[in-house]
Amino acid sequence: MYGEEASKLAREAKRTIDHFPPYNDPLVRSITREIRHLHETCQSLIREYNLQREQAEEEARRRWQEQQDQNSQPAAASSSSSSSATTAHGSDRSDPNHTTLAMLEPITPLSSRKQYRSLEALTHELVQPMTELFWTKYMVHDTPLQRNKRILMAYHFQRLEKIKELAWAYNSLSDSSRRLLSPDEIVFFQEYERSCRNKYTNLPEFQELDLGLGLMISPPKEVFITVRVLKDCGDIVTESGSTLSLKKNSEHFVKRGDVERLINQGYLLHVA
Amino acid sequence: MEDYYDIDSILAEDQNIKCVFHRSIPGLAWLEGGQDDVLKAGSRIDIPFWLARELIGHPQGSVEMEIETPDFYGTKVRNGLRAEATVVDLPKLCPHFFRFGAHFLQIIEDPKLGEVLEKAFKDRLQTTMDHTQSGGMSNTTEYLQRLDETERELYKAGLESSASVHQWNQHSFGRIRSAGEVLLKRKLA
Amino acid sequence: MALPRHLKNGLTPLEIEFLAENEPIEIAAAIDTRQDLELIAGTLPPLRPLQLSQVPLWLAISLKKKHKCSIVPPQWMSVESLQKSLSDEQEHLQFSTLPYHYMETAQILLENACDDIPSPDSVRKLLKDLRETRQAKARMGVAELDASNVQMDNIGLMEINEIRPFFTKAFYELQKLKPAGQALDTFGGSTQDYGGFDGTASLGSTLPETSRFNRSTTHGSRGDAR
Amino acid sequence: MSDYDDDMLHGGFGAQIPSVEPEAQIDPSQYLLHLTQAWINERAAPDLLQYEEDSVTNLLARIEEQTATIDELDSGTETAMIISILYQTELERVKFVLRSYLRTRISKLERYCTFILADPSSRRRLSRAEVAYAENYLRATTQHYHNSFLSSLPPSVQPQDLEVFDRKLSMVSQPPLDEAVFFRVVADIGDFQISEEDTLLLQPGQIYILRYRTVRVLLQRGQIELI
Repeated sequence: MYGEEASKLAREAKRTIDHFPPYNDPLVRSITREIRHLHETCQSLIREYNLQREQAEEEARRRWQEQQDQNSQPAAASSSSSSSATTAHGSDRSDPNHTTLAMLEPITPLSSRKQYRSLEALTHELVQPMTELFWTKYMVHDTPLQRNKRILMAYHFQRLEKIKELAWAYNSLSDSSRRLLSPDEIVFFQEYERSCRNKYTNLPEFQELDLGLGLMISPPKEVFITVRVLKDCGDIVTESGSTLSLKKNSEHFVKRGDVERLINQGYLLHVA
Repeated sequence: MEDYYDIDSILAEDQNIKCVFHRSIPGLAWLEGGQDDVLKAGSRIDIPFWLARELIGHPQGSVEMEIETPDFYGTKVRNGLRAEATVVDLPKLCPHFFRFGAHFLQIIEDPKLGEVLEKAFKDRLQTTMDHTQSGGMSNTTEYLQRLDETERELYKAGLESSASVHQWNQHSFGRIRSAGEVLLKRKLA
Repeated sequence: MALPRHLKNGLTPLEIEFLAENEPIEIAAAIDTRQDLELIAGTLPPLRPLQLSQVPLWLAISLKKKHKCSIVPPQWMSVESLQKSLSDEQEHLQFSTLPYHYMETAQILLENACDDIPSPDSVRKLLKDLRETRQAKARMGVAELDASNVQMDNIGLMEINEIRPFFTKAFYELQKLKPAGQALDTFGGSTQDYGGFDGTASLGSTLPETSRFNRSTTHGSRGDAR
Repeated sequence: MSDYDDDMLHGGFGAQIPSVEPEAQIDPSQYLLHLTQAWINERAAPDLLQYEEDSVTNLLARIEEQTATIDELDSGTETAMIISILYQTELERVKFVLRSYLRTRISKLERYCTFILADPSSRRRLSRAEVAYAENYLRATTQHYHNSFLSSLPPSVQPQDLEVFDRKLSMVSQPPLDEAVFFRVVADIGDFQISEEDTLLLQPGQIYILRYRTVRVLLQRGQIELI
């Protein structure tokens, strides 16, 4: 059955909704391969159907002509029949890059409404069964194609959500996160930081706000807090312009805004 | 209302159902795992719901077919749900029992089924809600095993919010945490 | 994403506490500011020693931590008042009238200004009982949950937050189980068009109208309950 | 400081900060109250609400003024020190509301980006900086899907804005307006039609859970607050 690989990917996405697994390149590739195969099949089904239908329409016209010849005025009908044949393929609307269904312009009205309907009925009788078969076979291949694409989109969408969360939480990708991303995702991360996040958070009017403050958009409690240094940070310059020397294991009573990012990154521990 | 990127919706459609085509179709025997070319008229075949839905609903006309209501929405299950919805083990019947039901109801006309599903869902809500507030109680896990995917998501959401209020009540907030801690916490939840 | 996932289910308890801290409370200052306090939220008159002033809760707590004020607990937090609320709560089906931010305010005061609260242990106990009674009521609301409406007057914000994700998700799923006839239009009635199909894979639109096949669109049998 | 575009500069509000006196007609406290409620509404609503340009602009200006005031405060005495801490505490609180408000909007903007840009009434609710953000974001994601796998598929399968299958499932996500919201009535609304059969008598102080689509109009008129 088609679509099985895609189901596998969907289940993986569901299973890993709360963590960040590495990009599943082999599965993505095998699903895209299946899409190409299904598309090929659909294209050949269309070609086959167009051919069959042209033949059926030709056949219908031939039978109808015979019927006309046997009836009263054979000469009057023949000229209009040839003019309808030339417009039958509607080539002006077909796209040269793709195989398309033959387009049928309305058949030129004939003098007698009764005669016209009988040609249409004849055509319908011959074309209808093959159309039913065609659509069934076509949908059996096009549906998994569309579904495969949907699952690929949903899979990549879910990953983008997580990548964006990283981009707002950290200023750069750590090596461990980098290993989980595909090369295209790394490009996206950088592009997102540069042309979306930073452009917005660096707007001059937002300067005071520190919009890109990592995950720390929790409400402020105290302006001054006590922190313990877990990893040496060297000297930092505070908002007010003074220098603070953050040596490992030292404790400081500092302004929350000055150290929030360092806490977020695990350099400092918020003690009280 | 359905979202293109909704993984749960995608997975709920991945349920096989039984179909019968009214005409033989050359070239599709593989649908029933057959070696021949022609899928014979009248064969009862298993196909995924996501495919059946497009075949039966196709506006340009495709081969006539019939879709069977799956056993897990059959009389026995309906009666069970009507009698005591909370004891029915849904994942054993169909992992996405309710979500699939919502999809299935879009292609068949069966108002009774709609009623049964809606009522069962409501009947079970209260019990599920109660369990979110008593996380860790002994009878909890047994009940949770009987939840379908939608109910599981509900339970998870309810548990998370009630746990966060509980945590707040215990004064365990107020300290800034590192991003690593936050991510780690979420994994454990 | 710009907002971490844990912030997507409504407000967090800390955010609700933050909102409660905007509520006014009475304090007796132990400081003479000698000047107006020109806050962004508005100007407060000078604080004078032993004079009662109305200030936002956050400001009261900040002063309290520096021993620069004592806090006058609100009337509803007295033992008598809470006892009455509790008996109301137990007698009636509706939520009793407590302030919207009662849980948060009480917790902040008990934590930071315990010495200003008469018999804090009784207050704590009463609050706990109240909370449990009300919690049970809030959960009962689920039974009434339908695709129309549920009324929950006097429920506190923290209490809402506790049940919100479950309620809203359940409400949404219930709608999906409604028969198609009751399905709702997509976006205020105006259907948006984003281009639709193109190319051959989507040959629905490249085909002539179905009338060409002179065939109605009803086909396939609609399954019935068995 | 050098990597913003012209469009972002003009899209901002900094240039448009009105030079009105602080006391001019609008009570300054209203802006903070108003934006705080707007922030809660934004967090609770499934769709993106109107950008509160006046409140944001005014509060940004107030933040700047207050920062200057704090710098000038003489912190020699204990009392002065305490006043300074109170001012700084409030300043952090105001910044928090603004920050969370803006980021909540960005997060929804990203989620329904294509729809919001294409739907005129949604697009009108954005600030100019948000429009620029959305356009850049759409470009980045479209490129990403293309590079990751769509480029290896036949051209007719590549588009990212189609409706698929016969049931018109759109690749363009729309805000789920049928989600339920909790809200509090703040005006005397009277009888309000919630469905073909039902009306509700909506009075100040009541709290309800209802379908967002039904009450959206009340939110726009400021007659209810989401919670």
